Amino acid sequence: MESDFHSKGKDIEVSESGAGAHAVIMEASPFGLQSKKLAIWLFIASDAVTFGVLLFGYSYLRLGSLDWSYPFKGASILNGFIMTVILLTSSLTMLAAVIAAKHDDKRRCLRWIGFTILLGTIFAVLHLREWFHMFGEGWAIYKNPLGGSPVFAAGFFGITGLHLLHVISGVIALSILAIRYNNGVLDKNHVETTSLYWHFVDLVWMFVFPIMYLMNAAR
Amino acid sequence: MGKALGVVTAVIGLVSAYFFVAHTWWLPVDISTTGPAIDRQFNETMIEAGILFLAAQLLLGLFCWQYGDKPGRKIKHWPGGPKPVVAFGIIIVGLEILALSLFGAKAWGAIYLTPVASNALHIDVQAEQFAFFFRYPGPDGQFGKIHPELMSDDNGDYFGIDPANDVAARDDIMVGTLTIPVNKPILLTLHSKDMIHDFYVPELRIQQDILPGLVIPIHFTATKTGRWEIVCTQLCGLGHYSMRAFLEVLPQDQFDDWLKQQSGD
Amino acid sequence: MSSEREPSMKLYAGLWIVMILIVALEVLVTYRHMPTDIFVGLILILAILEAGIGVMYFMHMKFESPNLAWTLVPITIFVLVMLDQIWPDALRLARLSMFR
Amino acid sequence: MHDAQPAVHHHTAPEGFIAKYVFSVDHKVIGLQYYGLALLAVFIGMVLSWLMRLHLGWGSLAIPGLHLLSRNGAPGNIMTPEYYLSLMTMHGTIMVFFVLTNAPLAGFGNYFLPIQVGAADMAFPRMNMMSFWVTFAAFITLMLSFFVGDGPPLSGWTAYATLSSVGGASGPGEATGQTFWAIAIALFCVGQLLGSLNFITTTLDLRAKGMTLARMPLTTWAWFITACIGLLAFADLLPACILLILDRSFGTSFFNPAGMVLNGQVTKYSGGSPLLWQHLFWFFGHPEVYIAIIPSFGIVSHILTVGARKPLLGGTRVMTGCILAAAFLSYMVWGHHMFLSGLNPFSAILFSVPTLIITIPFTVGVLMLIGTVYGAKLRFNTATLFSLGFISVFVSGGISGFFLAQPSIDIYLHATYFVVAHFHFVMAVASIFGIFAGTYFWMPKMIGRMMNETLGKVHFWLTFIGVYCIFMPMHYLGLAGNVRRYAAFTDNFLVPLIPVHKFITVAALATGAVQFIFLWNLFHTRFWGPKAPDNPWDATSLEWSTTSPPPFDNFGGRQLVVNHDAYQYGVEGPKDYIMQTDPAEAAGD
Repeated sequence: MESDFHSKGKDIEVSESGAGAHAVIMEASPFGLQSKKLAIWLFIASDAVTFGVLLFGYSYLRLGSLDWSYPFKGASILNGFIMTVILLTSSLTMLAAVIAAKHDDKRRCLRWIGFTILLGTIFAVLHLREWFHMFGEGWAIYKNPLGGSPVFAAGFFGITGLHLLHVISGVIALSILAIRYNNGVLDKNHVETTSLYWHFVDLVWMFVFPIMYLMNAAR
Repeated sequence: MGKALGVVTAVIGLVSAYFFVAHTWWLPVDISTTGPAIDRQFNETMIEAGILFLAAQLLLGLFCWQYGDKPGRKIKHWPGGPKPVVAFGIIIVGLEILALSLFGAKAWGAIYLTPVASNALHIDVQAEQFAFFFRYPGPDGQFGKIHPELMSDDNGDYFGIDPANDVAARDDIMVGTLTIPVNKPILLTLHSKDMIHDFYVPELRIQQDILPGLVIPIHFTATKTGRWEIVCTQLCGLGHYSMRAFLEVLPQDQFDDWLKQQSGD
Repeated sequence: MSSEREPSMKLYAGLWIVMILIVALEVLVTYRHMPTDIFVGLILILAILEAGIGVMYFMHMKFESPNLAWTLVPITIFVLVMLDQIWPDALRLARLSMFR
Repeated sequence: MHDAQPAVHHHTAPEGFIAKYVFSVDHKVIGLQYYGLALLAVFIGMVLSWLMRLHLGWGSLAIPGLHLLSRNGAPGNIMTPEYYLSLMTMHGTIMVFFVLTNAPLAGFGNYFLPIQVGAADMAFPRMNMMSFWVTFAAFITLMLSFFVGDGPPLSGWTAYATLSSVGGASGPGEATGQTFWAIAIALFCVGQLLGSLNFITTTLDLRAKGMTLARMPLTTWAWFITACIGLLAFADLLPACILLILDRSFGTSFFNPAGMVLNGQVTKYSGGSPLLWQHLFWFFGHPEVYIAIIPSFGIVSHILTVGARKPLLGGTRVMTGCILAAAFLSYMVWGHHMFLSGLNPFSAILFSVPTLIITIPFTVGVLMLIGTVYGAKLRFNTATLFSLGFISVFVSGGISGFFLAQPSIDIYLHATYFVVAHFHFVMAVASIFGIFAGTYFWMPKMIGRMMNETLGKVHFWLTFIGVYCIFMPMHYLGLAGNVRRYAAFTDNFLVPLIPVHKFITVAALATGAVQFIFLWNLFHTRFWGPKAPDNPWDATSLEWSTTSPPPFDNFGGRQLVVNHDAYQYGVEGPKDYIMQTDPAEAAGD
């Protein structure tokens, strides 16, 4: 978001810009991160709490419910597994993009970002397909066709929905990044910070998949 | 200015304390077996907290009085520096906390962590916007099952029991006043029809939220006969302030008559 | 920054395979019939392990200043651990339910 | 994004009214905007409390124009119970969120945190602007609920399910008003999260040379720690609000159990629990209390040293330690709001112990403040008076915590006026005193004109005595078992207490009226006040080493080097203090 004039957290000369620019000496940042990277980390921490709270609340109700239903057949689990693999792979391609950016290899970086966007989109599509399949079976955010507690439906669509929202906004962010990085508005550091967000989306799924899918598998 | 602030602070402290000491407004009479422990706990806390309160206010007042900005006077630092003060704070408050939480836990446990006596009289309580209803098992000692879909205030089936098909429900007694015998352990099972309500009898030193979907047990023993108010203390809608019932504590024999007469008609 | 100590693509690929294997293991565990508590514990441990790899390597936390790891992670975990105090209540929910 | 330059880059103020004062990225303007918003909110909230008090004192009193405020209605301008409850809800929500969180943290914090660390602006000026406008949108949304459907919600600022989660069936105001409430609070969370990100990053990354963490003023420390609390606390309320909206608008049942009967038929809800909302809400709610009080604590300790002309007893280290300890403990104790809510009795004890432990850091903190007053050369200007008043009210409020922290005593006092007295003293009044102190202390810097001390002192004395007249009697009401959130007192054991309520009402009206002196003082100062010198209070921290008001980049492009901590008072020499920017040899430091 901001240019990284105090990126190394030690004394830095700020280039001429605006009126009366001058040498600015800053106190070292205890983290030695650029501000925007630190901000992304802080955002990730708070977003982690947000998802944590949702998962806790869902588990709270599940622990307290007497009529829980285990809806997921093998097909859904397989689908979920594939989605997980895709998301993991997208993280890998994103890493490749970051490394390419570090070596200022714009073309390779953009190619890898492209792959990441593609994988993210596939994930979203698979996810929505799963959803509409469930809608077809009579599921809705407020109702459970199996007659068990509707809290499962609410939790599933609520939490995966919020995650899907993160994925989609991530895809959009990556697209903007690609364009702006291409015409030189954004630099390699933006690639890195955006990758942090993307990995976090992946990270959340690592908990959503076992808690939302595996723990509800029809065994 | 400083002297004025000193005086005002001290006066405020003393006046506030006076009304606590003089018991101008105080807890009502206690009519339960678990109440005395709570009252003792309350009084102990009041003494300890009161001392801290007065000490702080008076000290602050004194310092404000003394240490105005007089030309030529040098500032004085606290003798011994911060360490003793920190230690003092930690130790004094720490000890107080230790004492309070130990005894407090005992008083709390006496109500919530002790099993109910086997001979306790079991009464079922239903709260709704904006009234309490009480149900006695009747001669068979069995409560009828609750069917939410049958609940209706029009035909007086506040608990949604089904006398037609449910034998246990036929002799259930449903009333709007909680009538109990004195000196007999009482077990209440609280449940709500719609909102969160609360069962509060100041004289019993009993307060417990009533949640929809849950059956919350609470037990007590009344030690004085008389008529007291049961009020709702959990915001439950526009009629919250008017939601109340009465607690009628009778001698055992009168209670038996009352019960007989209730199951009669 | 940390670019000098940047791990190679090879390492990433290796970790990527490891993480996929962990997920596969989770799925496998799901269909082994075992007591629920063990199942839940196991699957959560695996998830946390996987997330740990993600944070430490994919998100480079291992290669940033240790201050970051030693402030952000403990505080976040602290908050979530504190939230664990809702469980005794959740168990009560089932025990006192109107419809049991 | 790309053109949002880091703080030190832009030295040219933006042109045009809009860019300067409305959608400004300048942290000083944003700080003033937050302060103004809080000021507006606090007077709205105060008027609401007046109406409530009037109704409690004289139930059948007709108040002209009452019907305008809410569709819940006031036939013949006489307040109905649901109207009372909706006023109570709005009063609580406005005060807690838009005053106690906005003014001391977002208002003063935005204005002075960057200056006190020697930065030219926040780390992310754009984000800063966004956080204000999101908060503003939240405020508008909340205000709209006065005018929608059947008026504002009546479920209190805690919006307990199931009253809040089943929609219109549970009572007037719960149809649309509650939804607006939930959306407003969700928006507010977003705004605060953005703000917290900014505060933390700025504090860590934009400190001038020599401004080590140890040398930061206590205000900066307080804002920084509060931002850390907020970052994780609001991240908890946000999903809670989302779940509430899902329950209300999409028929889910996170907070609604099975077998509820509304209007004679069984609801379709199943599987939820109203306790979940209480858990989620209070898990945010208790940290929120500290978000409200800790900034004021920092402000007061900062101002008191200036007024006392001597360093804080124990210095920055002890006070910061206390605040940090409280910050951590604030996440461990939320259950003490729920002792009687059907919580597991064992966890009640589990929660009560850390709750009692919290009194330790705060006691130490207060002792440090009192110890600072000892042997001081107190300059009794209004700011100092309010700081001293803060100590008094904070003690009065904190002491009653000893009672409420114990489940056994809480059985009797829970949901009585004792609780109302407790949190009004310790959170509301104390925090407001901090805000007042900050206002009288910093206004010269913020608008470049000195406030009128005489009016200020009158304001202090009447307020100080007034708040005690309002809230001290509430303790006594609590002892007598007076239940809170009652629109009228009809129970036999409450009727005798009505005279006390009348007294409180009179006191509240008077104290409220006094606040208009403050408002006039502020207004008068803004336009006709005498020009303020750069450092009117002989204070040391960085904001006093620049002009009043500061230039667009805060220090006119000066290169700052900090050589001292912020509390070098009572030193030998021509002047009894050392500015943080004074040359190192000025003291043995």
